[in-house]
Amino acid sequence: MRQVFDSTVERLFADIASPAAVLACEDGAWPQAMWAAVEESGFPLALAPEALGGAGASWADVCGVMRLAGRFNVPLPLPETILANWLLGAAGLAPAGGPVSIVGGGSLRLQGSLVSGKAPDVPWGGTVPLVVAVTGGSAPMVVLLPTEAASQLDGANAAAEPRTTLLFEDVAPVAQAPLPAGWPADVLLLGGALVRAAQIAGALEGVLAMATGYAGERVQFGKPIGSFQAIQHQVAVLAEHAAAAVMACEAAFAAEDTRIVRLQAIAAKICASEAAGIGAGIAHAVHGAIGFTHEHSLHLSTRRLWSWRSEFGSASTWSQRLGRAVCAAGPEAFWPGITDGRFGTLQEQYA
Amino acid sequence: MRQVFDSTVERLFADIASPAAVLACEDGAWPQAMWAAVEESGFPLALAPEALGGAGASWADVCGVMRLAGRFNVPLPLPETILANWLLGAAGLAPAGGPVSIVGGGSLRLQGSLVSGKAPDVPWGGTVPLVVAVTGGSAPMVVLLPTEAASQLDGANAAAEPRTTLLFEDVAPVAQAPLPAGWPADVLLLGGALVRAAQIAGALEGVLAMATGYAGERVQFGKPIGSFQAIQHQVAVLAEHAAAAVMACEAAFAAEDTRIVRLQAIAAKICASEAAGIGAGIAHAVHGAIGFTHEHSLHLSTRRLWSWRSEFGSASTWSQRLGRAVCAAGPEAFWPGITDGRFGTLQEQYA
Amino acid sequence: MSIDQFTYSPLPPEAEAIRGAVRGFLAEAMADIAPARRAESWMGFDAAFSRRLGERGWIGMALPKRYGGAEASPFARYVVVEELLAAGAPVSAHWFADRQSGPQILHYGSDAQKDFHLPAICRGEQFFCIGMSEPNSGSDLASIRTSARRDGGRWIVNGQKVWTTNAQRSHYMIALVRTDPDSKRNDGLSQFIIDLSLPGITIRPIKDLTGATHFNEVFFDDVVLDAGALIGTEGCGWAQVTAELAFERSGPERFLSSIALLQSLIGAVGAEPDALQARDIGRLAARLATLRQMSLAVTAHLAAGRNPAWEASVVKELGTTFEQEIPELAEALLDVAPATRGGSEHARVLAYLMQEAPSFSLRGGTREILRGIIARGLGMR
Amino acid sequence: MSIDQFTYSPLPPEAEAIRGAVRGFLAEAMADIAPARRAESWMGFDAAFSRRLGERGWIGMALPKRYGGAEASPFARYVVVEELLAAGAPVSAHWFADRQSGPQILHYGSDAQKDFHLPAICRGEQFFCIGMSEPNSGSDLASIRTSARRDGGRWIVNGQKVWTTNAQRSHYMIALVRTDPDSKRNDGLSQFIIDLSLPGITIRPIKDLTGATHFNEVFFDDVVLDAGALIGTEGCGWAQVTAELAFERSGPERFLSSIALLQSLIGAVGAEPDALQARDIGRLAARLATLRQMSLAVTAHLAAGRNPAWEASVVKELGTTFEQEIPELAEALLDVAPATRGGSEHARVLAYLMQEAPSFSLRGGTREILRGIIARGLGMR
Repeated sequence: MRQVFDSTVERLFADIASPAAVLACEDGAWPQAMWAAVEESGFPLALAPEALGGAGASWADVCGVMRLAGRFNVPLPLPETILANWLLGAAGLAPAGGPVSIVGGGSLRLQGSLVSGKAPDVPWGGTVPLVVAVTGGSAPMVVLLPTEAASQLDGANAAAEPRTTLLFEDVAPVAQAPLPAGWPADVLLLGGALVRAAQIAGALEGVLAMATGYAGERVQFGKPIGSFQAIQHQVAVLAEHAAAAVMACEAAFAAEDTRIVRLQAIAAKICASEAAGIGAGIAHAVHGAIGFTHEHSLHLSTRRLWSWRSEFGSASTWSQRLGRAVCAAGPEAFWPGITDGRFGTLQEQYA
Repeated sequence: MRQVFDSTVERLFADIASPAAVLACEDGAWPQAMWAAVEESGFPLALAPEALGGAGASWADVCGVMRLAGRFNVPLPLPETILANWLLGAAGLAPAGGPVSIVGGGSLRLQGSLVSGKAPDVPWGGTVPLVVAVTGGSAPMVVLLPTEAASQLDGANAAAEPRTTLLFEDVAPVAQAPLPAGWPADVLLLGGALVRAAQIAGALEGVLAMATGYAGERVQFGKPIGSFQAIQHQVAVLAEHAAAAVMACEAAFAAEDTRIVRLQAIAAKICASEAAGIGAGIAHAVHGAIGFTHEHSLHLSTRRLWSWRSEFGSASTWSQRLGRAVCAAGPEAFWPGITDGRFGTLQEQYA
Repeated sequence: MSIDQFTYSPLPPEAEAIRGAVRGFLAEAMADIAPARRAESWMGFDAAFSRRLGERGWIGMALPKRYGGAEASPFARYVVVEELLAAGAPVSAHWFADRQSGPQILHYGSDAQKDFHLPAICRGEQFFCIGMSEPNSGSDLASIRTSARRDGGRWIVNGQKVWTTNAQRSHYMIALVRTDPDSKRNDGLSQFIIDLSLPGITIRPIKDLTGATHFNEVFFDDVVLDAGALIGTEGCGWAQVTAELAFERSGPERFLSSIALLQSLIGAVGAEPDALQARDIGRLAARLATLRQMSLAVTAHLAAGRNPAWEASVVKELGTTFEQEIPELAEALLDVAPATRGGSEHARVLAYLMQEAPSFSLRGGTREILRGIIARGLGMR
Repeated sequence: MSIDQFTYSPLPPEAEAIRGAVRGFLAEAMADIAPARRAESWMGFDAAFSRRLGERGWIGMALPKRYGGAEASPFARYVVVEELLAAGAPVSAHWFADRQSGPQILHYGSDAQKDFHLPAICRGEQFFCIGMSEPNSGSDLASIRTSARRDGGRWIVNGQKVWTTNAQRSHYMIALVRTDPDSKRNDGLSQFIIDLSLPGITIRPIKDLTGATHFNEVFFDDVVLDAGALIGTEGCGWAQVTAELAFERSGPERFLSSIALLQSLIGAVGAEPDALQARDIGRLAARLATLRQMSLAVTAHLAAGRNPAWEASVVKELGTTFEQEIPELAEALLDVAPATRGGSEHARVLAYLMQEAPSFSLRGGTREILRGIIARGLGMR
């Protein structure tokens, strides 16, 4: 399924997400036609169970979709929608029609049958009609919430992608179901980290291609700058980190069922986020002044790299969580933890 | 005085501290003749007051002495002795004859007229007859302690310089006096950090000279490796950090009186320690396999860099102390703190 | 070239004495300026603000009194400049005139040029830009092709400059152009003071990735200059330009570009940092204190009439690294994503400087150029 | 060359199945070995230990059964090797035979060579070293000058190798030498299996900066070799050497060299790390997990008969960076100075690996060489 998915979305994104089209979305307007094309492709329902009208695909199948969404800077909450519909399906709920976003953090709680609390920086939270969240407390629930019922604080990340803070006060969910037994309450944070890691990996493939291409064309001191050892070595480092991000994501998406392997997902966000900063810096250094202009499309990728690395937990945040688990497990458990893909108790391993 | 000092010690060290002589000390034997030459020079008493038989010099006068001690890998507790005699003098005590070391940390306490506690990793603590320490508690005292009265745990740093842990139990000091009013109890830790920073700066000058020289001689792929951009840029980075270490030390030693300006001393240890790791790594990368051999003298400097950066507080330790002071002072106080050379209250500024 | 050139060079008391007045002025004049605006550092443009500084005698301070200067030492200017930068004052309008054009006109200019330009510069009324880069000569200035051709007593300029900061808001450009069409590389270049209101000049702002317009393309189409527009000696433009590089590369603007973010980070972290936050903030404070001493050491060499070009390159390289590290560390120390709309003030300062930071190692000599200079100064080639 | 080549390549169950037995063996065999000794990683030499591994079938595992191998997959060997390295087992004696010489003899060797060497390698009784570098050809192997001259049916070898790991403790060297005296650069090189007990060979150990002797100088003075000492094709030595580079550059030994320090650091930090310790240790764990996946991806390409030399260079470059970072981070995370005498076990492991770390980016292709390969693979030149 992977290859079919990849070639389909690559054609789709190449068609609808040109640099000009991406740039046009930076004023915050919702690209309805672009979304309609994506919706028609069926990918928003990729991970929803077949029994509920989805494609029943696995995370491994959609790794390429996420990477390509990053590579083409697709200005849509497609990764969020795939993730939201996956969790709805896992909880036995029907997928939502249209774009759905996710709440990765904050403090939503269910009191009686109503949800209250703050959902900070929700991707396209001011545009999508619905968001999926997991409520806090001892019996976490998967809830589908209408955004029109929330007070909204407008915002945008460094790439001008909408990030809206939603304030819910006694809002009735459109649908709700208990979080599957054994799943952690931070499943949407972890899932968000996983898809952002893949988008970063895709964006890095893009900037690597741009840097390599530019270094071969741009002439300084009478020869292409790509023939200077200092430029070659910088591009090599960019390639190394892009490769690490790709590998970490591929491993994280590779679980055989539809669950997320926690260590791999965390490692993916850490490695990808670190690669994002290194890669964006090198890409700009190689491109020089031209890459710093609004006209050149390099910044469509680098501004996303600078944003995505911080979203759904930065490299530091996840590293600290992982580091605490590693230290708590102790030195003897370290290497077995690496080979087994887990630290600590089994319950913490999956999302 | 600075220039006279510098040229005198440079001749002295060039004479007594050849690479072979330095290497010969690595088995732990005390180089009595080498020390005798240093003692004859009078430098051990440089900072002791003239009234007490010292040279009455200032910290600024001995910056070059410390740097040169680092540059020549002098295998003697000369910086320690200068520092010890400085503190003895400041407390109104006569300087000690012969080599004296210092206790930068640990838990020494004075009960009645006897000292007990642990003095970890004292430089040449198993060789020198005396060490200077500041005891803990509400009335810190400068004490001169006989090492023969302590139990000794042998040790050595990465450069095989002796670092002996001394355990005192009810030992009577040879001399004692209250720490001057307003001086912090960690004055020997700070002073130790300051002299190690200068030694690091000196060692970095040495490895920079070696790396530059080697890059000009060694031929690979038909030309000197110094003509490769990747080598040039690495040596440039080494030079930048060596320059920063030199500058930070020069500023830290520049107080007009014999006191130590706290922010500058801390900054010197932080910048020098960071430069030590970067510089040692680059020097080895430039030298390749030959620099990794016991025969080549590069390691005399790099093994000291790897040791000295950790002694008397690592870059992390001092950075954390400084960072806590900066944050406690708040953002408005930050820039004035940089220009005034202090954060927090006046009492903390000097040692 | 030796790292021993970094000797301790404290600010003399008479320079230090100015600091209080500058801080007092800034506390009042900057009271209503938000951190996100201060983050623009020396790219912030405010002509009225520059005139206010001019009134106080803080532009062209080192110039002779007869031209409106204060004949102050470079250290006095240093104090003023570092206080302006630390506060995030909008100094861009007069920046290049104060730093480069004024001193250059004093050094190489004719009496007429001095009389005409210097007093207006000191008043904060004449703004300059520097025309160096061209489309095919970014770091490779020796490949400049914009030409000035003699035509009787006049010069006819044709060609194009690019990445010219502030051209659209400046009165004059000091441009490096080729006056000998047969010359190669560094030879045959000369400098001209070009009135940007002349016919034949087209200035086209270039939007940067944040949407701001600091850079410009400047086109010269048969622009006619008087003989008096040449500054210095015909054919010596390269030497004149390189002589000022130490001034351009060693100032506090080479390590204070991200200071607004560092300050806002300290505030966002709060009074009780964790071990990671304390370590990295303390490390940055130590490095800043040291960079400032290095910059002052170069200033002392300049004040003594030496040309510490090598030392200045060291300062800029380390300073740029410091400036570029700050957004990276700010990202690492708090779980705050950069924000271009909404979010906290800190998130917006973070977004602005994260996006601007790549330019720090492009302007004033790229990292590659500077490391090459440093290596050659050490005898490598 | 594309980063897309890093596809997920899990260990097959039959390879994973070996892990338990290896861990069980190591728990017993390594019980008394101190951390400071484990820190030697694949430089630790213990001939008896190697024979014990040979008895268990864990050397030359991928070789045919008729030569004493197990015809196991590269993945099975991977599991054994990574467990040995993670435990800090002293594998140096058989290391080069297992990794390079055995496979090369299988691939290029004559029947006689195979029959003679391979079973002894598998038993852990024949130790090999690799003769590549020469005094004037460190990274520049094409400038090799050690020569083998035909003399009737024999070869006469003269010259010198240097930096040859384990030569003083090995039975054979596979050496790259020049067989065509008129050839230049990469042409005219051939490989020989040289019995190190032959007359005319002098081996002189080189002490490294820690005082250990892993490297050697090896001198050849009219050493007479049988015709049967040539391995592979005369004049094709360069191609034979480069074909194995992917094996040499992608294994777990390229990122596990500092694992003993990372483990001892975790222990020294304790169960409740502060924010800085947690961040850096977590980051290292994430990177290690990812490097291992990258290394496995290269192993999958090798298992499929491809030559992933580019991908292997990426693994080695990132892996070396990781290995070299660990001593630096260990220094930063705890206020523990490295100790060569006294101090804690952790302080001694720290001292050992801090001093050894510079060699990680020298052996197996320097950083400069590898980055050049990576850049060229991306189409830059």
